[in-house]
Amino acid sequence: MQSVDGESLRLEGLTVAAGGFRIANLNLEVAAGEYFVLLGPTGAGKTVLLETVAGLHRPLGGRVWLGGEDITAAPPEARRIGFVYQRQALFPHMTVAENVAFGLALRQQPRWKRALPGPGRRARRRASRRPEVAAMLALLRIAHLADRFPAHLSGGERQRVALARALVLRPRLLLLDEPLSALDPQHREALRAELRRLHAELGATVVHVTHDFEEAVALGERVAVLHRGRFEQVGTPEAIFRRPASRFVAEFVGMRNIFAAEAEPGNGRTARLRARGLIAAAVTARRGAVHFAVRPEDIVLARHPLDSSLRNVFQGQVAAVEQRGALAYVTVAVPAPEGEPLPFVAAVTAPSLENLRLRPGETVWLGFKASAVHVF
Amino acid sequence: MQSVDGESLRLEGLTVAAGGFRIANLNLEVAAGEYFVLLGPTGAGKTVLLETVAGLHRPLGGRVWLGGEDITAAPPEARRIGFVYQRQALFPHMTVAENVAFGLALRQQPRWKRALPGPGRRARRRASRRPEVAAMLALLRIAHLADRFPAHLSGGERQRVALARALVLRPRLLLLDEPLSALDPQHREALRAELRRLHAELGATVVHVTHDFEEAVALGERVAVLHRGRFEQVGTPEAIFRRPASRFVAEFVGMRNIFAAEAEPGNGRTARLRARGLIAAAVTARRGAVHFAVRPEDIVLARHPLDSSLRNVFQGQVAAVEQRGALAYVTVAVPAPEGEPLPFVAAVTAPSLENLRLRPGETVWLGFKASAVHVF
Amino acid sequence: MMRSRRRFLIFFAAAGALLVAFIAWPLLRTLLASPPAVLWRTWQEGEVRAAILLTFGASAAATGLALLFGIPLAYVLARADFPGKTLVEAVVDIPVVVPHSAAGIALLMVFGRQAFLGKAFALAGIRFVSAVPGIVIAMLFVSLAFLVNAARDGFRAVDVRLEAVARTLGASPWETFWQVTFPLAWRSVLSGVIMMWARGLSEFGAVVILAYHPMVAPVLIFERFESYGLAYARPVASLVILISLGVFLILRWVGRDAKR
Amino acid sequence: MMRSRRRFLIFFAAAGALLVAFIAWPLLRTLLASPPAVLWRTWQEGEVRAAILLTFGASAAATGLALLFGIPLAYVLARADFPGKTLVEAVVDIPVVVPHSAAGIALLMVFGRQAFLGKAFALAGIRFVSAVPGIVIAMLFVSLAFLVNAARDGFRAVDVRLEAVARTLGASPWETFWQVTFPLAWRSVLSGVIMMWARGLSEFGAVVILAYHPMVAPVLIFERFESYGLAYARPVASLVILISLGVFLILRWVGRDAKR
Repeated sequence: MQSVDGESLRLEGLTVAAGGFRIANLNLEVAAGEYFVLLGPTGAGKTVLLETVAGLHRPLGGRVWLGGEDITAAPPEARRIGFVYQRQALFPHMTVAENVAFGLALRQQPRWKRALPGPGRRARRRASRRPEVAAMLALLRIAHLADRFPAHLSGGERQRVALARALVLRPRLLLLDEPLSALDPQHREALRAELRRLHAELGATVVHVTHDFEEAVALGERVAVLHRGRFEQVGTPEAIFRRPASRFVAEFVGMRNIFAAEAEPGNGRTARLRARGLIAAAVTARRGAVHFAVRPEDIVLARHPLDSSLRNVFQGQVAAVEQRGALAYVTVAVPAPEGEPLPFVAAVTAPSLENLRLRPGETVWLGFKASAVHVF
Repeated sequence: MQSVDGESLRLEGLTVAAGGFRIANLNLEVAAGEYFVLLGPTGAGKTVLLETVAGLHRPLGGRVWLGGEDITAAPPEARRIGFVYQRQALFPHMTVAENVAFGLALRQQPRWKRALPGPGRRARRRASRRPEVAAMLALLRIAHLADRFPAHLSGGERQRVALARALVLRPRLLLLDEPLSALDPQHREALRAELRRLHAELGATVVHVTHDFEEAVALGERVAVLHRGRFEQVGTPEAIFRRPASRFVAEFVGMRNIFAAEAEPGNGRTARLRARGLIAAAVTARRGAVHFAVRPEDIVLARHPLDSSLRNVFQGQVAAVEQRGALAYVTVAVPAPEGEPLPFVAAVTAPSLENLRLRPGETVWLGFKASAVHVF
Repeated sequence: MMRSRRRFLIFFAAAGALLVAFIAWPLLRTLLASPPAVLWRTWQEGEVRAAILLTFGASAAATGLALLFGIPLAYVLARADFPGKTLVEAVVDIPVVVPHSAAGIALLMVFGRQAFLGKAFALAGIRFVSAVPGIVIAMLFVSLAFLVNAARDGFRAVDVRLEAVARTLGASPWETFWQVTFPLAWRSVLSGVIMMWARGLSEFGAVVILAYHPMVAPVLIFERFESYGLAYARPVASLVILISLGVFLILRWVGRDAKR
Repeated sequence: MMRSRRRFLIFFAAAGALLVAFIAWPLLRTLLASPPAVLWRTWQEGEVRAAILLTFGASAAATGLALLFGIPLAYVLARADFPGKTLVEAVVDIPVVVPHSAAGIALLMVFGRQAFLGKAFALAGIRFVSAVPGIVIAMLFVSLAFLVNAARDGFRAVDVRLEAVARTLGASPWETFWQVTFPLAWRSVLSGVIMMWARGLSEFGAVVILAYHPMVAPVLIFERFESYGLAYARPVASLVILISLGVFLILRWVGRDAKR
């Protein structure tokens, strides 16, 4: 299989208004060959942004650069940008192979012929037997579906066809608009693995839009969090997961233990965070009114006082235990000197839950490292 | 708040065909006050089953018993069974309070008046000011939405209204058809907690249909897995999660390490499972050709040989690491004497992944208890 | 939208504009040919006013009959599956394609003085030929499909699950229909009512065969055109077109809300 | 379905059955009144055959014109948003509510011998009054909305995202239209074509004003009825209804597939 030669993408002060969404003055750089994930809640304007990059909306302002070329005014058919929608974007009147051959067939015909209905179909049939099509179908493991019509495919198979159709033209950039959201969990996982493999094998530049943080972590080399038409944070998934830049990002990525506190100087690089009189140690230079957060899986639970390598150790009562598949979330109410107890949520695996025999009302110790406390 | 007095449900040889689904000869007992979850993939006929219990389809055969009364032939309006659909089942031409008051208003009017459009509306308005309605709105924390129309509510708020509308009539049985599936993750979690609380406070009998195993574990006292119109397994979520009765159930609940093996007698209650020459110990009486499975979170990983309390300890190479939110899934290829290596997937938390510094190609030890091996 | 697409749409729009002009021009020309004073004088003529009021009344009567029998039919077509349903739907639509004068002949075969139903109704004192009931059934025959189809689509658009939920909340089928289904579909029904009424107003071919007299407005226009020529028919045509446009505007306004 | 609901539906169905009988009975009665031999003899009459073929031809010509200009209009209405769009959609629908004889008068005001367009076309040798072109434009005027609306709905049902994807795969707007949009909407277009053609066949009021001669079939039925009475008009009516039903069956068959 030939590689795809992904090119870099740069958005400069992009301003778009379409379909009720407004994106103002957006800047972004995606490196050639990078897998970039755009993360945001439904209604953040992610689709409009992708469609603008593909040339389907005219921006009100700003420029779009692809591999050093200004493509702001180019029509979509001249951009060589692949696009995969969330669903229902296969041509229902063509077989799988003809769908994949659609772009190739267009390129082969003289211009005057391409504008008529009849010859287009014949050219598509001819193109559907070309080796690139077969190779692309094989690469996406859908060779056995070549002669089926989209109506008879599962959601996962359809997305593979949509990917093949875009990739066979060796796009300079591949845009994926929630490609996994409409699939059921089994297919989603398989196609996610497929996307990772394809990106590694082909070296395409990918911009993938999703509202699912897990997807972003699993796929993205870098992630941008889009909220109300602007980027709240851009960075590696790890950085966003560990050090969210705002309360919105923290909640969106599933942080649970978010508390308001007063940050006071501690010893060395640490600060003392005072939340309702309870004092926690954290590594931060921030002072004054802050929020702090601890990921549930960074909190250790024990039936006996924990050893001293953890800087933050508290005693509390188990308030609730919630099983969620492989993990259990244990809520521990830690009494605070001033006001209501602080509810900390800790994630433990099923075996630990069994060993610790945690039940509501029991007293436990919980601890977390100062470096696991995120202040924002 | 008055309690709801849930009654028991019994299905006896129920056979239904509707909407392209066929359910044949189904038997089921749900105890009074139980929270029962029906789990199955999309297209398993779950909705048709619920609609038949509610009286909306006529069964071809079998009987439906509610609290000792045979209701097979009763029309739906005489059953006092509450029904909450996945979405879009609020009356769009009524306010939230009027929706909730719909059933109460009907009960108040003489029969001849109920069949006319005008008086119905007036009775609904009057009923919407009754204390039961206010109490139910308060119980579901939607009192502030009383005068809004459904079009202006979020998905989670709509489901709360639908629940209130069903519960205010104090149903003998509450049927929930994928009530959380159409919600985004934040609302889903909140409403799940709400359902648990309502069930505990009101004591209703609930049959809740879902395709999401996590939901089943979080809510169900008992779970039935429906596949191709019949129950594959009925039991506690724990039992289904730990001891799936079939390969379908195992895959559906997310088991990953499923291998074919030959079971031979071991010492005591254990068996020796031989998979491509590799031998694992398990607690089972089964012999001959079997499958066995180990949950990823029951597998322990280490950089050094593990201590001897684990019966199954193997050495292998890390083949892949996949981050998925709070957990990382590490695939370890364990060389087998006969044939290809066996790929075991282990789940570890993010901090452990960091501590173990696992990267593809490195050698690790993995271990699991004989009691964690599930044979079927 | 990129430039290439805009150019494409403008090319298409130019072709379409010709068609729009083809419809709008004759109507405007006719309206403008008769100044308000002439229209007012025409309206003052007893014959004209009687014809217009008769047209309105007969069409309203036809619509009323269609409401009574057509709403149940529409609901059954929207909700029930039964053998022959396709046939019934087809029968409702047939009058659209039957030439209007042939439809008049067909009605005459059944409701004429010598025909079975005609004689039966005559016993009750109802005559169809050259009488108002004939106008009403001619209008009913040609315009029924508009009401039934609009109501059927309106009922179909109401989620069956809303009816199911209403049942579980204690409503009988009849109560469910009046408290849930009809209130949600009534704008479609209303839009069908106005459409049917307007279509009834405009009918000429079937009416002229069954009942030349008493004259409805379209027959009056034809009569004046045939007897005295264009100049004499034009003010009546202008007046009738003006009224049709008024009805039409109401129709659009109602239909628009129905789509929301 | 539970019993209470079944009873409810049966009650409704009974009301609806009356309406269905009201339409079906006159049509069947007319068809059965003329045995095949009579129909065949009627077809043999030169005047009848000429009228029927003229009706078919003129309606086909009107449909052809509508295709040429109406398809672009339908696509623009389905896809573009522009100021005045509501007005354009309204103009297309107006002829449905304008009384047919008034529509004939309106067309005469523009295409008549003394009118501006009438004179302009006369220079090119095209006459409208009492000539085939007049029949064609009368049919076009009253039946255009059927084709434009069906095509517009067909285009609207094609997901815009399919067009967007085709663009990203290298297709120009024109290529996208012919290779994606039109192939997906063509059944709706075809259904509109047949509907419009059938509606054109059935037109009487507008045609009779613009061109009594040469006679189309609906005018011939009227002429014979007025001049010689029911018995003489009936065989022609039977024949025309039979042909209409044939056209109608084709229409249903095509339309049914379009819904899939």
